[in-house]
Amino acid sequence: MSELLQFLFSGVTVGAVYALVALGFTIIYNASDVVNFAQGEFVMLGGMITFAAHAAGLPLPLAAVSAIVLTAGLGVAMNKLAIEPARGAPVVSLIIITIGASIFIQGAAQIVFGKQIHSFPAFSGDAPIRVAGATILPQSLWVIGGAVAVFIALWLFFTRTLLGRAVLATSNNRLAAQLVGINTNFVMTLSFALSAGIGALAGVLATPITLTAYNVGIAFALKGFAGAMLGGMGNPKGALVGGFSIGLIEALTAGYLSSTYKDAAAFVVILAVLFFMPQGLFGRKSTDRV
Amino acid sequence: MSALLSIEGLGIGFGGLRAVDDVSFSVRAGEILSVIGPNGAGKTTLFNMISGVYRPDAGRVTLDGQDVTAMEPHLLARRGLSRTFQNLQIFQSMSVLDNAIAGYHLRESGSVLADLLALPASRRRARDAEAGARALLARVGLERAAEREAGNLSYGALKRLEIARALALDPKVLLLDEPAAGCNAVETEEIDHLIAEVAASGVAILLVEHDMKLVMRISNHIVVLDHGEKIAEGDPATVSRNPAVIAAYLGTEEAPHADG
Amino acid sequence: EIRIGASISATGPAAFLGDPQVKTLEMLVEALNAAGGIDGEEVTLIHYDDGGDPNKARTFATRLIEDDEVVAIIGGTTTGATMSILSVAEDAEIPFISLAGAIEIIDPVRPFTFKTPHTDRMACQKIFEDIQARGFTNVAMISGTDGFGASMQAQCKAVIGDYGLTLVADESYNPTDADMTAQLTKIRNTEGVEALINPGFGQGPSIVTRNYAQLGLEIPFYQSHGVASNGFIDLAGADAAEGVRLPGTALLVADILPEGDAQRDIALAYKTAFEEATGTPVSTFGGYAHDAFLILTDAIARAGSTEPQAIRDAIEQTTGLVGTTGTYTFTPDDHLGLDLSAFRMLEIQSGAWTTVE
Amino acid sequence: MLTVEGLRSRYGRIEVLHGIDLHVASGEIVTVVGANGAGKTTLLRCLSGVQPVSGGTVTFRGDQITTLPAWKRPARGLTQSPEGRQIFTNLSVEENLRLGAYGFADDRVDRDMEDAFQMFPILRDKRNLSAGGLSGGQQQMLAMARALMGRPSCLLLDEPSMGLAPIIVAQIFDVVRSLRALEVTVLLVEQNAFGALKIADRGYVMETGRIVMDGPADALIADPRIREAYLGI
Amino acid sequence: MKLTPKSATLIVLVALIALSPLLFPSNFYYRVGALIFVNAIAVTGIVILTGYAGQVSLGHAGFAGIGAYACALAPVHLGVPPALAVVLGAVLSGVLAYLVGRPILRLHGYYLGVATLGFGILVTMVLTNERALTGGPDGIEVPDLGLRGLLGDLGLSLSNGQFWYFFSGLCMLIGAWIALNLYDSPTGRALRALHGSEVAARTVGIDVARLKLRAFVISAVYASVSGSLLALQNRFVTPDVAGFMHSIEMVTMAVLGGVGSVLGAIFGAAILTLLPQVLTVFAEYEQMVLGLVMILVMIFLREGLLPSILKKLRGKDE
Ligand SMILES: Nc1ncnc2c1ncn2[C@@H]1O[C@H](COP(=O)(O)OP(=O)(O)OP(=O)(O)O)[C@@H](O)[C@H]1O
Ligand SMILES: Nc1ncnc2c1ncn2[C@@H]1O[C@H](COP(=O)(O)OP(=O)(O)OP(=O)(O)O)[C@@H](O)[C@H]1O
Ligand SMILES: [Mg+2]
Ligand SMILES: [Mg+2]
Repeated sequence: MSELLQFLFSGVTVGAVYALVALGFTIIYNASDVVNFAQGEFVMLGGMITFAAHAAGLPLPLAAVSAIVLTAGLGVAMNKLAIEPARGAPVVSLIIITIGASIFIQGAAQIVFGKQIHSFPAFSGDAPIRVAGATILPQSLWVIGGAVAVFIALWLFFTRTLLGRAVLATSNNRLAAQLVGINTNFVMTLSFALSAGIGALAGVLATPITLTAYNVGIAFALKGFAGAMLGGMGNPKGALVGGFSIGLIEALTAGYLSSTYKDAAAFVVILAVLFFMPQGLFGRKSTDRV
Repeated sequence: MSALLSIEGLGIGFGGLRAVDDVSFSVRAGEILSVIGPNGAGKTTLFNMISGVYRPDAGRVTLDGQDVTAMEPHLLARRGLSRTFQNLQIFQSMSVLDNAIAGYHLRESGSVLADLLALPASRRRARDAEAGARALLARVGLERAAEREAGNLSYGALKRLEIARALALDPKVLLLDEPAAGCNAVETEEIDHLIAEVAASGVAILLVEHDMKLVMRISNHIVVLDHGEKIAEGDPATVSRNPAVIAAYLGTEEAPHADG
Repeated sequence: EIRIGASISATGPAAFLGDPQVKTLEMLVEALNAAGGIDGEEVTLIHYDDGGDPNKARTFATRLIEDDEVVAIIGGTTTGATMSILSVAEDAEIPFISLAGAIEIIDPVRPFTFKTPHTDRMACQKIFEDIQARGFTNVAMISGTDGFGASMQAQCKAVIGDYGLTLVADESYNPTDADMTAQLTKIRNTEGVEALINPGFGQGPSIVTRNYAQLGLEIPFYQSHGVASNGFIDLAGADAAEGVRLPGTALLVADILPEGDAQRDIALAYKTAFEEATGTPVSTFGGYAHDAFLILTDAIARAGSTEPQAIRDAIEQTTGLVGTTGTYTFTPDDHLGLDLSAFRMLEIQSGAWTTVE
Repeated sequence: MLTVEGLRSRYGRIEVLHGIDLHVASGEIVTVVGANGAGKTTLLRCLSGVQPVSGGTVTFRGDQITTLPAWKRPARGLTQSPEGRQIFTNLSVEENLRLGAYGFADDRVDRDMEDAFQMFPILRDKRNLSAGGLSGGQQQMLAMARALMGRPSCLLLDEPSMGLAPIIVAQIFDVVRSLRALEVTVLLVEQNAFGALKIADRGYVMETGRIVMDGPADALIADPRIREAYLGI
Repeated sequence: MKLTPKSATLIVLVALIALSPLLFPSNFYYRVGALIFVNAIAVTGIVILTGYAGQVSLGHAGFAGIGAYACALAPVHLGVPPALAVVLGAVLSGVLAYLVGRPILRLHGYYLGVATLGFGILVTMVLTNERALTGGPDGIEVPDLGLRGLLGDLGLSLSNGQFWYFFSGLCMLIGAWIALNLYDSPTGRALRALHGSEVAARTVGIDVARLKLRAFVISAVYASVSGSLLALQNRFVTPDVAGFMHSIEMVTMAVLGGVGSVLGAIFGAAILTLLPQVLTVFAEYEQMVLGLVMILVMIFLREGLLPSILKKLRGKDE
C-alpha cells in the first residue's frame, strides 16, 4: 500500500513538471499552430537565471520573479526576431526556426552560465512529508500546485476572455483575424511572452527537484511535447492530464515492471491512445467540411 | 433503362440533428438529376455519403447494381464515381496541369517499382495522362494556366479546375456540388454546356446548384430537400410551381426567370 | 612547433565530463609554453568538440591526423567516442590517450592506444572490497542508462562474484530523470539489502542521493568516481550526502593528504591552478586530461622526437610517473598503467571529503 | 468616403492590379463586376489591408490608409466579408460573431448579435456549434453577419450571395439595400451582376486588372456590351 | 535537346562527386564528402516522405539504427557478409516501417510526429539497453565491408577515405535517381496530391492509406541504407545513430536545403555536414552560430536554400 502510494507520489511529482512544460506549449500552439521546440530552453532559463540571480545575492523570490520576467522578455524577442519575420512560411519552416532558436539559446546559456549542474534551495525546506508510510517533498507540492494554478489560469483565459478567443482565432485563420480587427502581431507577442513565462515558472518550481544545466531543455521539451500530444494539443486540460499521465505511467512502470523500459511504457501508452483517439484525449477534431 | 446510381432511405445525424433523413432516388445513365433545397438542407451531406466521405447511419447506396454503401472514396472512384466539392479541395502547391493529371490516377498508376526505376511503361502512362489532362483543361478554359501553381488561381478558375479533374476520371456517375458558384452568368452558361455535353456522353450527373436558371435549364429531374427530408421531386416545371418549394426555397415563382 | 590534437565532448550529454577536460588542456598548454615548451619547442593544442557523438569523433580524429597533422591525440571523453577515434589512430599509427573508462579500450592492448582513468571494473572492485571488509553480502544497484552507468553496471556484475557478494536488486534510471523514488522504494522493499551502489554521472546520482534521504534509507550507500567533485556534495545536499562513499582519486582530498603522500603536490598544484583559472571546482575528469597531457609531454620530452612511433615507445617506457589519478607505469602489455592502489575510498563527512582507511 | 487612386498590386512578381481608380461616396452602393481572375478579390483585399499595395493610394474618410495595418481598419469603420468566407472554423458561431465586434463593449455586442440572429435565424439555432460544421450557405451568412457586427461605415462584400438559396439571395440584397438607410457605404463584388446592379447606385467593370467602364447602375444594365459579356442576356 | 530537371540534377551531382576531389587539400576531405553522401541518402528519403507526401517523421533515425546494427550484428551472429547485411537491414526496416506505419499513418501532423518520435525512442532504448546483444550505450564494432580489399585485388587501390567517398557517392546517386524518377511518376504525383488535400486525393481514386505507407516504407529503406553505410564506414556504431537528435538532423537538413527537391535536400545535407567543420573556428560559439544560421535561412530563404536561391536567380533573368 505504502509502496503504491510512494510510486504515485513519484509519478505526480514528475508528472507535474511535464504538465507545466506541456501547458507552456499550448499558448504558442494555439496562436500559431507551431509547436515551439524551444519551450524546453525556457524551462532551463527559468532555473538557470534564478540560480544565477540567487547566487549573485538576490533573495530567492526576487530571483525567481526576475527569471520569469527575463525569460518572458526573451520569448518576446524570439517572436520579434525569429518568428515574425518568417510570417507566412510553412509550419515546418517555423518548427525548424524554433529548433534553431533552441540550439542558439542552449549555446548562449552554455557561455553565460557554464556547463555546471546547478540547483537552488527548495522553497519550503527539504524535510519530507510523510503520508501513510510514503514520503513526498514539499517542493513537489509547489510544482503540483503550480501546474494546477497555471492550468486554471489558462483554461479561464481561453474560455472566458475575448483575448483568449482572439488567440485561437489567430491560429485558426490569421487572415480573418486581421479582418475583424485582431492585432495578430500583438497576439503572437503575447503568446510568446506567456509561454516563455510559464516555461520559466516550470523551471523555477522544478529545479530544486530536477536540478538544472544548460542542456536539460531538450529532455523537458520532449516529455512535455509527448504529454501535450497525449492530452490533445492546444487544450490546457489535455496538457494537464497528459503530463500527469506520463509521469504516473513512468513511475508505476518503474515500480512494478522495469525501470529500464519505463519511457517505453509511456510511449506505448501514447501510441495506444492515439490509435483509438487520433486527436489525443481531449484534442478537438478539426470540423472543416468539404 | 435501369438506374445507374440509386439511393434508398439514406440518412445521417450529427449530434441531435438529422442532417439527411430517409432520402431515396435514382439516376440513369445520361440523366441530369439536380438536388436543390435551402442552405443546410443536407445536399452536400448527401453527396458526402454517396461518395464515401461520410458513413451513412441508415439506408443503402447502389452503384451499377452493387451495394456500395459507405465504401471508401478511392474504391468508389474505381467503380466510376467522381465528384467536385463545394469547399474547394485543390492540390494547392501543384501545378494546374498536375491537378488535372491527378484525376488520371486510376488510369495511369501501375507498379511502384516501375515508377521508382522510371521504366518505359511508367513514362508512357504519364505521357498519356498529360495529353488527356491538357485537353480537359482546354475544355474548361484553363489551358493557358496549365503551368501555374494551382493555389494562385482565382476562385472561379479553381471551380473549373475541379470540374476538369473530376472529368479526368472518366466517370460513370458525376457529382457536382455548386459548380457554377463564383462564376458570372456568361461563365455559368459555359459550364451549363459542358454539363449537358458530359451527360449526353452517357454519364449520370447529380447536380447541386443554387443558380436556378442553370438548374431549370438542364435538369431532367429535380429532387428537393428541406431539413434533410425530400419534400418534392419531379421535372423542372412541376417542381418550380410546387408551393412548398417556393415557400422553403425559391421565394417567388418568378425567381428563376428574374432576368428581366 | 609540436601539434597535439584533442577531440573531447565539450558539449552534449557528456559535457559535464568533457568541459573540465578541455579547460585543463588549455590551461596546461599555456603553462607549458610559458615555461618554454618541450625542449624549447612550443606546443600547439588543436581541440575539437565531438559532443560525445562517435561519428563526429571519428571525423575529428581524421581531421586531426590528415589535416592538422598532429603527433598525438588526447580525448574521447566517452567510451563510444574513444572507440571511434581509436580505429582511426591505430590505422594512422598515431599515439592516442583516451580519457574514458571502459576496459575494452586497452583490453586487448592495441599498439597506439593508452588511457588514463581507472577502468570501471577497478572502481567496482574497490567498492566491493570495501563492502566485503564491512561484512555485507547482499548488494543493490541503481545505475544510469548512459554509457558510464551502463558500462560500470556491467563490469560490477562481472566481478561481483569474486567478492562473494550477491546482487539482489538491479535498477536503472535515465540520465534526465527527475525522480528515482520508485526504483529506490523497490530496492528498499527487497529482502535483505545491505548496501546500495549507484554508478552514474551528471545530475542523476545527486537526485538518487536526495531521494535516498527522502525515503529515509539507511543502508550504506556507494557512489562511483562519476560524481567525484565538490559539485556533487552541493547538489545532493550535505545532509543527504552524509556518509556516502566512493572510490576517488587523490585530487578530491589533495589538501588533507598526509605530507608524505606522493600525489599530494601534483594534485594540489593542479587543483589550485584549475580552480583559479576557471572558478569551478576540480573534478576527477579534468584530472584524467591532466594526466594524459603529462604522460604525453613527458614521453615526447624523453623521446626527443615528434615521430609518432618514438612517442609511443616512450609512453610504453613510462615508469612511476605521478599524476593526479595515480602513479603510471606503462609496459607494452599494459596500456593503463594504474593499479587498484591508485583508488582511494572516500567518504563524505559534514559536507567534505575524507579518506577511509 | 472611399477613394482609390492608381492602385497597383502584385503577387510576387506578377502584377494583377494595374492602376485602379475608383471612388465610393458616403451612403452609396457601388458594385464591381468582372470575369474570373479580373482582380476583384485582389482589389478588396487591398482595401481591407491584407494585400500589400505596390502603388497608388487609398483614402478613407479623408485619411490616407494605404499602408494602415489591416487590423486597425475595422475600428475605423471598414469591414469586409471576404471571398471564401474565412470564418473561424474551430470556434463556435457565437464566438465568430463576438470576434466580429472585437474591441466593442459587451452590451452593444449582445444587441447586435440579436440583430444578426433576426436576419439569419439559422445562426441562432447553431450558435453554440462549431462554425466549421455549418453548410456552405450557412457559413456565407455567418461571414456576412460577422462583417456587420463591426458596425461598419463602409462594408466591403466579396460575392456575398455565393452558395445561397435564391430566397436568401433576395434577402441579402434587401439587407444591402437597407444599409443605405443606415448611411452605410457598400462596395459590392458580385457574380450575380444583374442582381447587384439592380440595387447599386453605380457600377465599375473590371477586366484583367483595369477598370474598363463605369457609370450609373441602370446605364450599365442597359449597355449591350455589359449585357452580353456579364449578364448573359 | 532540352535537359529535363531530372537529368540536370543527376549531371550536377555526378560532376560534383567526380570533380570535387581535385580541390581537396587533404585526405580528410574525402571523409567529409563521404559523410555528406551518407546523410544525403537519408535526407532523400525524407524528401519522399515529407516533401512529396507531406508526412512528418521525428523518428526516422530509428531506421538508420536498424540498418547500422544490422551491419554490426548480422555478420557476427548470422554469418552473412556485411554487404548482404545492408540488404537485410533494409528489408527489416521496410517490414518494420510497414508494420509501424499501418496504425500510425492515420495520424496527422504533430500526432504523427509524436508517434514516430515514440518509435525512434523505442528503437534507441532497445539498442541502449539490450547490452548483451548490442553492446549498450558504448557501442559495438562493425566488420569491414571488404569491398575495398576486393577492389585492391582488382588493381584499383583506394585509401579508406577515397573508397568511402566514391562508394557512398555512388549510392547517393542511385538514391537520387530513384527519388527523381518517383517525383514525376504517377505514384509521385499521387503522393504530392495527398499532401494537398486528402479528401480530394481519395475521390480521384488514390488509396491514401496505402500510398502513405509506401512512402513511409521507401523512406525507411533510405534511412536504413544510410545507417548501414555510416556504420560500415565508421567500423563502429553506438545507439546515437538511432537517436532523436539524428532524426531531427535529417529533417533539418531536408527542410533547410529545400524539402520539396532532391537536389535541394542533398544541398541541405552538405551544408549541415560541413557547417560543424567550418564552425570549429568559432569554438564555443559554434552552437549559437549554428542556431542562427538555421533561423536566418528559414527567414530569408523559406523554401529552403537551393529552391529559394534558384528562384532568385531566375527572377533576375526575367
Ligand atoms: N460534420 C458536420 N458536423 C456538424 N453538422 C454538420 C456536419 N455536416 C453537416 N452538418 C449539418 O447538416 C446540415 C446540412 O448541411 P449540408 O452542408 O449538407 O447543407 P447543404 O444542403 O449542402 O447547404 P448549402 O446549400 O448551404 O451548401 C447543416 O445544418 C449542417 O450544419
Ligand atoms: N495568391 C495568389 N498568388 C498569385 N496570383 C494570384 C493569387 N491570387 C490571385 N492571383 C491571380 O490574380 C488575378 C486576380 O485574381 P482575383 O482573385 O483577384 O480575381 P477575381 O476577379 O476575384 O476572380 P473570381 O471572380 O474568380 O473570384 C488572377 O489572375 C489570379 O490568378
Ligand atoms: Mg452544400
Ligand atoms: Mg474573387
